Amino acid sequence: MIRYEYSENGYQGWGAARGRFQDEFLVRLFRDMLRIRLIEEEIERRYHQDQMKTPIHLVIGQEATSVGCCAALRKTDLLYSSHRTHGNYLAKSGDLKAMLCEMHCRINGCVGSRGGSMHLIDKSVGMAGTSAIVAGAIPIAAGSALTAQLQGLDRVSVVFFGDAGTEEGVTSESLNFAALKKLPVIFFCENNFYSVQSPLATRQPPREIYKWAAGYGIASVRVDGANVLAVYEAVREAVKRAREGGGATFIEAPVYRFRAHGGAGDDSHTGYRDTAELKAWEEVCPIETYFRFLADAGLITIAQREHMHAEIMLEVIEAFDYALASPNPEEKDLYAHIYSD
Amino acid sequence: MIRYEYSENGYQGWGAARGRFQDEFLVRLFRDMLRIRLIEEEIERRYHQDQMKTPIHLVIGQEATSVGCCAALRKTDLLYSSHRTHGNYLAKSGDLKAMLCEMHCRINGCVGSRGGSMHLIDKSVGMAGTSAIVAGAIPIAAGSALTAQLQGLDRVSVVFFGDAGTEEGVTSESLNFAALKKLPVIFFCENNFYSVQSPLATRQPPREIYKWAAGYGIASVRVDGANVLAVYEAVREAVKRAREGGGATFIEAPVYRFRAHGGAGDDSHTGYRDTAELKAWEEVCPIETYFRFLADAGLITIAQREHMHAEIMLEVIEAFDYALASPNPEEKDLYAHIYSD
Amino acid sequence: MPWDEGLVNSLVYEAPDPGTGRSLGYAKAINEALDIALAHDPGVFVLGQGVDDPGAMFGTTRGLQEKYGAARVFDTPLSEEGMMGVCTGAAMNGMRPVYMHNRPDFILLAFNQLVTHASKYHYMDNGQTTVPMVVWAAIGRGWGSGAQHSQSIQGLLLGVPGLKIVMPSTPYDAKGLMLAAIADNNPVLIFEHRWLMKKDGTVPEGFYTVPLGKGIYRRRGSDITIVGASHALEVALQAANKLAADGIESEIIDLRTLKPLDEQIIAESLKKTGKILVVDTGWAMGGVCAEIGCLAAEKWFDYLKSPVRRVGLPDIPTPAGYTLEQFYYPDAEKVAGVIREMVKK
Amino acid sequence: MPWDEGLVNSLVYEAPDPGTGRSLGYAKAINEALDIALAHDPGVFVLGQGVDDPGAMFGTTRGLQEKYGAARVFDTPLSEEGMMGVCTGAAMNGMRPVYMHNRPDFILLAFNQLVTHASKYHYMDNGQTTVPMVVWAAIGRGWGSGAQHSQSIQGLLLGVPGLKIVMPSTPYDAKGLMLAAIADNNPVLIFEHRWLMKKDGTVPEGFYTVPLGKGIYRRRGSDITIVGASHALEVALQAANKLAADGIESEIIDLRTLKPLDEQIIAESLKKTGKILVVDTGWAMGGVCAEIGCLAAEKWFDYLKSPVRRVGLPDIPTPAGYTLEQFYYPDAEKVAGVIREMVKK
Ligand SMILES: Cc1ncc(C[n+]2csc(CCOP(=O)(O)OP(=O)(O)O)c2C)c(N)n1
Ligand SMILES: Cc1ncc(C[n+]2csc(CCOP(=O)(O)OP(=O)(O)O)c2C)c(N)n1
Ligand SMILES: [Mg+2]
Ligand SMILES: [Mg+2]
Repeated sequence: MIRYEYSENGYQGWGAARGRFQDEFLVRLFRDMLRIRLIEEEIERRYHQDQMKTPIHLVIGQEATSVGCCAALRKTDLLYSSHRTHGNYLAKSGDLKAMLCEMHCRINGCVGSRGGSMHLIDKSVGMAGTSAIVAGAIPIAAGSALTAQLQGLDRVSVVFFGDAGTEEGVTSESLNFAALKKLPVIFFCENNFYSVQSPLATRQPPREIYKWAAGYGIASVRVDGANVLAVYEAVREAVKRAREGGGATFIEAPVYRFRAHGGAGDDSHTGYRDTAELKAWEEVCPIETYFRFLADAGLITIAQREHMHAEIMLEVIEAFDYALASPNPEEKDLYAHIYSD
Repeated sequence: MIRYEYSENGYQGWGAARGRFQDEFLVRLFRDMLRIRLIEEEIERRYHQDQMKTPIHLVIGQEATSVGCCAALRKTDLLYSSHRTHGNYLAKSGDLKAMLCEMHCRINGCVGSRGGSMHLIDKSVGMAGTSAIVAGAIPIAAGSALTAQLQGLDRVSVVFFGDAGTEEGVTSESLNFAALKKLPVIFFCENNFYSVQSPLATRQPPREIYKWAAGYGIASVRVDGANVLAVYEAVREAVKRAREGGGATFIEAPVYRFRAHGGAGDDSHTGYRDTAELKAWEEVCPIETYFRFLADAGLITIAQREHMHAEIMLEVIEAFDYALASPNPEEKDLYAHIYSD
Repeated sequence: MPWDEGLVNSLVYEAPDPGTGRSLGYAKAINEALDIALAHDPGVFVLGQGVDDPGAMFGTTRGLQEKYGAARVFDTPLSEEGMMGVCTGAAMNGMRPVYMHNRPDFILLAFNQLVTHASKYHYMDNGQTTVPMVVWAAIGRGWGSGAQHSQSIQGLLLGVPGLKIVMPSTPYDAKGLMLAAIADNNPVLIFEHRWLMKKDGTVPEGFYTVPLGKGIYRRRGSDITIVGASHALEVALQAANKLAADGIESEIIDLRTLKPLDEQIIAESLKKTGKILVVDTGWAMGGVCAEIGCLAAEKWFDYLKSPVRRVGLPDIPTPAGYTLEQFYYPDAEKVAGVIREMVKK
Repeated sequence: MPWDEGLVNSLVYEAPDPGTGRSLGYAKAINEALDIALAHDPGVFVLGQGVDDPGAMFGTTRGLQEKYGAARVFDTPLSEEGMMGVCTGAAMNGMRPVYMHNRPDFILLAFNQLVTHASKYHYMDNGQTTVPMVVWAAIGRGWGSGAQHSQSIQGLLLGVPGLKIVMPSTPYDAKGLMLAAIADNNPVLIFEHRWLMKKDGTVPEGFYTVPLGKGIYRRRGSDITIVGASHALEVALQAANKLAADGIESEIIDLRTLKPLDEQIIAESLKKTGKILVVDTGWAMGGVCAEIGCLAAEKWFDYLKSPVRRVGLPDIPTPAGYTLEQFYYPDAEKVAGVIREMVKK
């Protein structure tokens, strides 16, 4: 039984996009999504080797949200994230080697092996903070936005979270405060219909999340999370609103994760969701649908894609090699940064 | 400057009420409101004597909500309350002597001098629990409603809270859960526009509270909190819905407290609200407007009111005398009920 | 997903639960307790994130929804504070909720309802209300749990009046303490440890309880008294068994319940050994170790022959990485070292 | 509204802050600290329920909004967890929020942000982030505060790595510690006590700080060491002054900061007296008393001549009624009794 359906139109009607955007930009979005996919597939492939002693929450199937969003941000804009960090980190130009070192518990990991995959942070590119606690980063992003407002910066803060994140009381508190102060913040909800293995219907009454958010008196939209251009456009508008003093925006993007909540591989066989549901969503894979769109528009060929693929894999393998060759922490490293001076 | 205005029509259009309700019932509502007012005025009068060593949060001006609501409830229905308990307790038929003993810190207080005025509880009449923490009783009432549902009882649980209660995340969580499970619970929000001395506008964006609550997918209405019949009707409908399995209702009732947030007397002179605002609301005093309505309908005379007044004052003075003559706790009393066997 | 599994399996439990009879896994023992309680008392219900999913909360809730229905065994929204309040309200009205959490860290979201409401109503309304509820959580460790998924919070709650705190360490206790906790008329916290979840032990069939507030000797000896609970005790036992080869005989007390505390058993042992080491899965500072260490110096000062010692976590957030974890968590070697020092004195 | 006022005024402070110079009220001293910090550093902002209302948080925030504007001094929605997160996010980005609470009880709503976020980011991201924020609250007592409006929660937080905890007891310290806390690059909790709010004392004008982590002798003596902070110290001082008439000379250490703790000053005094009494405004069990009591038995066992003692609150929720409160809270008489017993031993 398919419980949650894709209800959008893919790239139908997006033909005009080619004129609106530069070709390079359109191709870059594809490459960015493909890169995330390939990195995650490689992580997945190697995960059973137990060299990466860290939980993983793959975004395979959800690449368009991170890429579409970050394409609309400046490097100085700040991105906050949840447990599902990989896509956010990579799309915000986080360093791949530092990420893989972190996942391999190496001292030169992006947070020195203190955080693991749920804490991929790289402040130099605006990947500003994550939380392993559902909704934990949401008020923090509001505080980040308050800072920009108090300091008169035109910086935007964005926070990613899942559908379950909307059930935590602190999310309501954050929406209320953001609306009250007209904060330059974007609440980006990736609604993948599940929290671990719990379907939305066991956690929320029938209602549309973005409409609920609108009840706080902020702009709130739903956008096709499988369509990188739609995401880009929605975020661009929200960013414009934020920079112009128009306040917060809530974005709900229906997406689907192709893998288990955590770890490698799919777990649909355990029965909490129907494999047919997964299959249906794989049909609207954000990478493949976009590839077809680009190919139809004559912007990319299969050969070009293959070349791109090889190029990325080279980078990925090198990064893995680098991580595996990197040193482990020593005992003294445990004692650094307990307090800040 | 009048920041918050009364925007309802009083008893205009309620002429037909006389046919719908029994005369006695209509007069009893008046007497119940008057009784609360007189009790509170006596508390206020005596407060400076410092015999009542307990915070007080008077409901003077807000009597119609408690009385109208409780008139629509059965004794077995459960009422949960906040710091502002007096009206709830009295309207739910809580014992006056036990209340005054509690406020005088006597051992025969309704909770044995452990709770003071913020914890007026009398389970024998369904005054089931309070919290001194804003919104603290809201999820508890949801749990109470869940119990009725699990036990197949047609009991309704009601929880009172203020406008600020809607800002706490747990309120959102409770609304979500109540909607999800279709719980027989009524969320009764007395919106008096202030939290202590903070106006609504510094705490919430411009939006209507009951519309926000509707975003959770439950029935949500606004009702004139100065009109006891309107409150009664709204609660009656909500009770019906709850008993019939139709789930939760949110009721927003705009009201105005004629006194300071806590303690005796008004504090408008400190400047957080305009005395003109208070004056304007005193014009639509729930007791006086209803008295005029009843008098116009020929259901009560000034002489009858005076008699009623005297009767109540007799009860009140006796109850105060009783409280003052009651014994204080002893040291051993401190040690009872630390754990339940 | 290896998530902890590897480490769990690599632990060797050298001291299985004593007694003969049926051997059962730890999680299954809890599952049995819940099953019995649900069958026994219609007021019992079980809730928590994923209690009805294929993972079934480490297997502790497996099959319960099928057997008792979705009204009595149900998944929850991600709303810890709200659900803690719902449990409180249900308990105040005669139900016996068992609220399950994957990690104690998530209970921190619900401290207002737990600390300021559930634990206080009974006292606050002069005994009119009782709040019989169980809040269960499994302490996380390893595989990158890190600072936000590994916290042992029993120390934070120890001082809160009205609460009871239980930390089992064997399948036998896990079942018997769960049944005792459900039967208790007060809010009872049960902190499990992930690394015990695969332990096997003797578990009687049917209903039995292990009384709250009573410790038990896990090892007899006269050189030193070691006091603790849950996985910390497992480590201490390993250390003690090692040292037995050197002729050091440790007496080990499994407290089972941290609050109320079985002072009598500690006093009895300390009188004999004159030395006390307190171990805990939480931070050594300000928590369980501190309380029991202070108690020894306060009530049994005359028994003490050498300084009180504690082995818990250092005053540092938990690092996520594997190597750093090895430096962070005290192991049997470390505990053995402390015992050696103490016995020498 | 008498709410506490009567009791506050009835307290006689026999030991005013030493030193000469301007005398100032406690709340006004805090007000000055905030004023100086706001003037000094544009990153500082002050928020909390009612900081801009006529009550002005006991007067501590009076006039600040007028002076620094509504952007930097502002009232908040009733959303403690959310606002704690907002403060954390602002602090992570270079601001220095000062988040004021009427009562510590309300901080329990925000434990997830405080304990699992604010205190951990600096460590968790390897020092990339600092979280310089101050969370201030005044402990309630009396006039029916009761179980939900009187909690001293320092004991619950003592074990949490990454936090600092400050409890001033004089106007001088209230100002100097506030300025030090704001200047500190870590999350710092300041727990005040309502009954100190009307105390007067010597307070220098302008900017100065009292260093975090350093205790101070409030009284010198050689019979016993009394350790504590805030209002508990006030009570201990009264007891000590009473006993001086009988020739009992107590040494009293005001810790000022509970975390990090000034172990040196305790050790120094204990070496001399051999006896230690720990006092706290919170529950005696599992909190500040337990930690320091345990520390004494662990690190300074050889100095100890008699059992460690603690005077805090009993393991009972706070009753609201006046008479019950008299039995609940330890007074100078009670503390004097304990000192007498200890000195006799
Ligand atoms: C407060 C809290 N409760 C429970 C968890 C355990 N948990 C981790 S991820 C997760 C699922 C969250 O679902 P959602 O927010 O929809 O994000 P998704 O994983 O689907 O991307 C849960 C329940 C947690 N991390 N924090
Ligand atoms: C969580 C929490 N924060 C702050 C307070 C302090 N406080 C007590 S009553 C009150 C006002 C609440 O306003 P509202 O909910 O509108 O109720 P009203 O007093 O207006 O009836 C506040 C802030 C509290 N009791 N609990
Ligand atoms: Mg999800
Ligand atoms: Mg209000």
